[in-house]
Amino acid sequence: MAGVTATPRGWVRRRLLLGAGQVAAVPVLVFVLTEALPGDAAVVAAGDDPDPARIAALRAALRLDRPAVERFADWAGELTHGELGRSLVGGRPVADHLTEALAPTLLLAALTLTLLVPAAVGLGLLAARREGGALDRAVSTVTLAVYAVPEFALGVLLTAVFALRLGWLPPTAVGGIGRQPAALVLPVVVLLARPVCSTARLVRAGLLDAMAAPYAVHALRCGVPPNRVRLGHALPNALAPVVQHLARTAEWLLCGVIVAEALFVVPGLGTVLLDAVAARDVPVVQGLAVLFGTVTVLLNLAADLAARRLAPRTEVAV
Amino acid sequence: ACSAPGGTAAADRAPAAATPRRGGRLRALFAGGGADETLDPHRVNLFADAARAKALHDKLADWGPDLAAVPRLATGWEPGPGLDVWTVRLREAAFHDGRPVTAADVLYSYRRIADPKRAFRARASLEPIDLAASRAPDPRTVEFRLNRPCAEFPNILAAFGAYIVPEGTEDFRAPVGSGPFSFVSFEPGRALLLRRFDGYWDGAPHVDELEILAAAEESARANALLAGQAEYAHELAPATARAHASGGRIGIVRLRNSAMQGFVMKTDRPPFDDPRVRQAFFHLVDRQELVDGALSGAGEIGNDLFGKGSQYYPAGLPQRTRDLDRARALLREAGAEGLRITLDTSPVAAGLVEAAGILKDQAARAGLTIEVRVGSKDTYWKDILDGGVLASFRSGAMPIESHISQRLLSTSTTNATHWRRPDFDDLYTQAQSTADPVARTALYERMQRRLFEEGGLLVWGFADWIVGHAPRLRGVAADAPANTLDWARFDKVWLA
Amino acid sequence: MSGPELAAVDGLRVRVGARVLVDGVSLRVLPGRVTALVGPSGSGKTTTALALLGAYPEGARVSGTVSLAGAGGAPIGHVPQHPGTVLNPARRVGVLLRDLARVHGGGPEAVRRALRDAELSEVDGLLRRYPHQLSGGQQQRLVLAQALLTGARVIVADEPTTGQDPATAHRLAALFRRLAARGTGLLLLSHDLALVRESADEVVLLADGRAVRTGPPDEVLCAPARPELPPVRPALRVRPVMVPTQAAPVRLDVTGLTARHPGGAVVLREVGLSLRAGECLALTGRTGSGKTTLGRCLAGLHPRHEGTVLLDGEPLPRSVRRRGRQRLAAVQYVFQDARSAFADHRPVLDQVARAAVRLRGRTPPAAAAEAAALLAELGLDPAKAARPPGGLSGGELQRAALARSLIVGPAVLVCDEITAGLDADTRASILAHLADRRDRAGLALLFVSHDPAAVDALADRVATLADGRLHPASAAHPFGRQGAAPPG
Amino acid sequence: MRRYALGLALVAVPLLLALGGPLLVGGPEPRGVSFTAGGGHWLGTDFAGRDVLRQVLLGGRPVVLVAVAATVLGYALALPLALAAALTGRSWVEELLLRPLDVLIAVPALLLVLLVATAVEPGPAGLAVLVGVAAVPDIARVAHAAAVAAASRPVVEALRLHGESWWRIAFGQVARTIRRTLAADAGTRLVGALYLVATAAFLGVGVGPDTADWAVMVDRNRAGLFLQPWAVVVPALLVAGLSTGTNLLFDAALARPGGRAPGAGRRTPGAAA
Ligand SMILES: Nc1ncnc2c1ncn2[C@@H]1O[C@H](COP(=O)(O)OP(=O)(O)OP(=O)(O)O)[C@@H](O)[C@H]1O
Ligand SMILES: Nc1ncnc2c1ncn2[C@@H]1O[C@H](COP(=O)(O)OP(=O)(O)OP(=O)(O)O)[C@@H](O)[C@H]1O
Ligand SMILES: [Mg+2]
Ligand SMILES: [Mg+2]
Repeated sequence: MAGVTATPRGWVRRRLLLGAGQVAAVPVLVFVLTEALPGDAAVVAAGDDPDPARIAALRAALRLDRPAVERFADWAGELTHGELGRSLVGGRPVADHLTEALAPTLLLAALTLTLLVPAAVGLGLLAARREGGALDRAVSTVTLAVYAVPEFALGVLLTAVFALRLGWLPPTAVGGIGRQPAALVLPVVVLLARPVCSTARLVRAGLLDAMAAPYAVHALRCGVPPNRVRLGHALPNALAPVVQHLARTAEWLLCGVIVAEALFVVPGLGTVLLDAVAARDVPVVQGLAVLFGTVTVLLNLAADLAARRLAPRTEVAV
Repeated sequence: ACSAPGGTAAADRAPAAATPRRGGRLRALFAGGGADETLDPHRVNLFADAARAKALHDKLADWGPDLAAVPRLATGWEPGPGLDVWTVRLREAAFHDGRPVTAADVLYSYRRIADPKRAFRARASLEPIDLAASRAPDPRTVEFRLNRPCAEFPNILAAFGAYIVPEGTEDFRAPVGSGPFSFVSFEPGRALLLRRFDGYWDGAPHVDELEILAAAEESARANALLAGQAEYAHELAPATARAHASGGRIGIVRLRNSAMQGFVMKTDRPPFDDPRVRQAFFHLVDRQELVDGALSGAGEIGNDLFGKGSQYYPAGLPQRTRDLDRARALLREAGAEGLRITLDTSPVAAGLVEAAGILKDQAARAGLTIEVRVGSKDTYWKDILDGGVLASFRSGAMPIESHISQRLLSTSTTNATHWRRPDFDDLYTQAQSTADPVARTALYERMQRRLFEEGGLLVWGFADWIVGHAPRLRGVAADAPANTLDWARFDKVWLA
Repeated sequence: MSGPELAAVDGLRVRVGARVLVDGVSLRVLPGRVTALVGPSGSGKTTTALALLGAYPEGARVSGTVSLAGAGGAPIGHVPQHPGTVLNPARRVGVLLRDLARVHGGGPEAVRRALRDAELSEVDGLLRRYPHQLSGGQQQRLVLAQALLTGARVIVADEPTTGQDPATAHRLAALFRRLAARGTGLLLLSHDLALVRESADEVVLLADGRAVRTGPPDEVLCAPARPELPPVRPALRVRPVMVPTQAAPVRLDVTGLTARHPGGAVVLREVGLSLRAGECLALTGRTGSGKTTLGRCLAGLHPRHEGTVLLDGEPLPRSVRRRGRQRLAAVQYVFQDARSAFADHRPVLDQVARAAVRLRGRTPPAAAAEAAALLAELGLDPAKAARPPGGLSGGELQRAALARSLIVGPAVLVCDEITAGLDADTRASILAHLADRRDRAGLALLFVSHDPAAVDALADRVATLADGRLHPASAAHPFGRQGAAPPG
Repeated sequence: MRRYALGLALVAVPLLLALGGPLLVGGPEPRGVSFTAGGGHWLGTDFAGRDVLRQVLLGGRPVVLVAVAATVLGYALALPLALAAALTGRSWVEELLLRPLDVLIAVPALLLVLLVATAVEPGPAGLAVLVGVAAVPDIARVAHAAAVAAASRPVVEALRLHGESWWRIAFGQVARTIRRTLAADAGTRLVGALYLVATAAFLGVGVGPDTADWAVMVDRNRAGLFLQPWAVVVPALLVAGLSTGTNLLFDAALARPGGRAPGAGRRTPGAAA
């Protein structure tokens, strides 16, 4: 046997095991990177008053005067007890930070993804109807042009029109989403804009290949209606890369929508991350690293499972 | 010298302040500090922290528009003959829970700030006080003993972060203070909700509720204000102010002289150890171009001295203008023609990087090559304290005395220009032991002339701090540089 | 019996560039009748049939008329020559079938009936498998089942029995008759004259794109007409079967070979065989019995196996990846589905020549010349081979695939159903070529085939795969036509 | 040729500007007030009071160079990796190649660039490398997902059996089969690289935040969008033209001749040919 795992269940088990290793590797990597950054929490906390004595006192107070390895070991030791430690800056438990920021992030991500998939697939289908046709070119050009507009520019534009000029929507979620759920509309649209375009491009590319494949032609000949062939026969074959892209998008939505969060005042995980890195708040950064590591591993596993299902032939690769 | 004049700022307000209306919730937007924010008033760092702290708490004194101390919880102060013992009388005030504010609270608060283990920012300001020896002869009197004479002792009472909290307070999750508003709820990084404190000694606020909201992004603050999601937005960009100044949708208040903008030259390192090179730089900059380009025109030009508009500022000195011939001649004399210099900068505050780019172009006209190095904004101040030779610099408003003591003495802890001159130190010590204000003013002028001639700080401008507010929000003070008493003061404004 | 025609082609002419693929062919499909389209490889059968389906080669210029008036707008059932490519790799067999059933208004019962008709019902767990988990013959029958499910009144079956053992082929012939009896019109394209005789009502003989003769099978197939369709010449048997080859060294020695498919299904159990230089072992067995799997094991394409395979006494690495050039060249395999073994975008000739460049160190021009010569020897015009695979007929591709393996000068060659889609002439010339290699160069052949004539002509020994084990075939019934072999 | 027209037209302006722009400008001029229109500046002034037209002329080259270099580099690293993983039969090799990338993926790209760039302070070339490397896990995943199906086709087995070299199998067959997907991904990634550079610049790493660079301009001038839109609109249009045009050219180059899916042909041939 050439080491090819036979059963999907065995494969999933092994991937989960590997995943645990990866989740462990992420904080190590992040710790090394944050340590490599100039300055530490004491220096940052001192800000524009960098009195050396004060920095030293801060360092002692934050127990930053110990070697990096020791600090990491302490943190890891706490983690094994399910403790994520406390923030260096405010002293609050890291878990509080994460749970607070997770809610808006999850909400945004879930909304965006539920709209993203149908929109991207729909646009991709539309463009792939006739390659090089007027519709294809129109869809391609428009999506590409939208894709080239950075989030903040789009955000500023949409806010100016729909919130400030027309007054239909609140421009920000300042004070919390709970007060004004409509404030989610603009950030979701901004978050959607670019992934929709890139995903639709991938859908289109895969569909064009799949629709040209003999099995699609055969299905058409067997009298399967064209739309059904597109959706039921060609699409699954086009989806493997799309699913990977979606997983990456989901991950981006969960871990790093910094611009949209800032623009619309939705303090989610991206903001917490950026703040924590800026403040060299290592425990918070580490807590996020664990969270992101877990999210990534699970999402990637899901995507790989889906991709395997969509390209089942791979299991017999020589 | 006893109680400084000025009184409460209400007197200085515009006539529109005539008929305040009671009630309503005021939502104020600040650039927040994220999920790590705490309500510990001694830990203040950001403007948002300061705004929250001053709504909940009081200091013994605060700064007036000219950065002179104005009594707050203190009714007045009396120096001893050697200027090293000061007696401070407290006014009759109460905390939100009804307890009176006493001398014990004051001593507790100051000792907490000065605790070396905590490394609070205000600790350096309280350093002249010998807190172990200070005492409270009666509940309404505090007798401060100082380590050395200090004519500007009231500045200490107004220091950034020197708030008075009830004795024994350690938990600030639901803080109790003596400020105009009392605590209701707090979500770090998002919102702080406060209620009017009817027992406030300076008169209860007009608004029922105050909510301090956080929005880090400037455009978000502007948008929220424009759309009526807030009534007050702190720190708007000059471009935003210009775009909306005339629309009538929002009111724009420019707080002049709020931030000094400049460059620091290390006076002990080549090429800037040669005063002629420093002077050449003083002469080669076009200050208006810097104000226009880096501050979008929202500010005024500087004259290489800190604290324009504040007490002791030598307004009589001639305004420097660009003189390229003079600069070139000075460089030639110093043998520094065609020099290559690295300029450190960082996007740590608005305009810094832009100013660096402009200085680069301006220096090129004098034959100098400047290389701009953009550093990490998180550690910038520490990096330039001892590193490099030339760096962008900015500072919020503070009394000139504080500026000198913190940055320009041999013993100063944040002396970014490395300006260490024993004779200069002597002048400062002399000023601190001079009780006569006129003589002291003269001493300050001598120090500043010296800096004007050969100091290491090139002050090219003073940025306006731009505050936006809803048209129905009235009574926002216009002549209050950031961090002074009337800045971000919400007990005297009202919703029409 | 014959009503109004269901479909008709009239004066069809298909040209690509200067080449005329089909030249004035007319035929009609009548209800209740099986029309067979026969002719040598490359004579235009597939092109004609595809025209009926509305598909033409790329860049073709077409004239003539195709009328489907009688089909009533229903789809035409199609069993293409290369079934592997028309099965969606991402969908399970069950889904593929149920989907069609739903479109055409049938339920699970219809699926079951179609499977039974297409001789597929015995394969266990079939509905949950993916197409690539089926053998070549099973794929072909699956496509046939799809065609049945459409309820089409016209079915075009292009070489529907190439992958089937004689017993199954026989039952399929019966199926075609049954279908015809229900009023369906069939167009059958085949080289299998036995099948044609068994099932066709009318035969159209094509040669070089022209219909040279039309009529009932007995007339058309027996009349001596050009081109002839002679039976395999006995002259091919260069040596008497009994000549002992004991003297020749053992090339390939397989012991205890057990092969599995993912999921653990054991296909081969403890198979052992040995092949001497200059020896040909024919391998037969019911469709799905594991012949291809065995061939792929030897070729290193199915590493999921245990047991030892010795080449000249040395163990052969299980995976093709770990075989050096020499060993790759020594053991070659000719794919059952020639179409999918060629890259779409490159000329077939280049792909054949490339094998010689890689495995025999020839310079590209020398390899190209050699490839052209070899193809010509196998009866394939090198000019045709200069096209990408899409431009070749099924039989032409099969020969190109054989050439691609022969050009590297293998010591052991596994041929997987290489004669199935060929007319008798071509088949004869290929067999002659292989026999020649066997005798002159000592080529050891493992000849997987359902074709008794070919086996007769070439093999020294015959073995049958059944139940995952290798049985020496009885001389009398090597193919188990009477159903002696267990179902596959 | 006609199908290339739109793409070419869109790509021509930004490319010509990027190539020729720097030749058309003189030395730096004194600055005006930021975000003003008119006053001798055709496109007004930018956030630092500079002439926008001049910045536009100067700003194309770095965009094109850095973004293209980063994308090309990302692909040069990721594609062999993805193909190797797809082509290896051993699942542990596949895991060995791909799983470490998941660790990188878990660190958001911007953060990665931020962290590394702050630690090592790269120049423009270094930044291109960094942005390219940051994109590797993403590209590798998409390419791998597309490649596994292509790599398990019988034709790949046949190529192996006939001793074809790994490179030819990987690039000549597998990559070629999935070229559309790769092109679709690469085309959009270009834009991503571009704005990652810009965002990094704004956060103080890589190129200076006042560099003449279209992407940086879009980012830095947004504060003045309502005072002086050209400083944002013109570079944004150029970037959009560049990316849209490139992608449309890809599309046109990969389009099947005739531009129709096979099988969609006419059912009944006309009488004439
Ligand atoms: N990837 C796979 N997974 C599971 N089962 C498979 C797979 N491939 C083939 N099989 C099964 O293994 C058996 C042997 O298949 P193989 O292709 O070797 O048959 P064969 O003898 O060559 O048949 P044919 O004459 O139809 O070509 C068949 O029953 C087939 O369904
Ligand atoms: N696109 C094309 N361009 C040029 N010639 C082609 C093209 N497609 C097929 N041909 C040629 O047309 C001829 C007829 O091909 P066709 O597939 O119809 O043959 P066939 O009768 O089905 O043969 P087989 O029995 O081998 O399947 C072949 O010689 C083939 O090489
Ligand atoms: Mg054919
Ligand atoms: Mg087989």
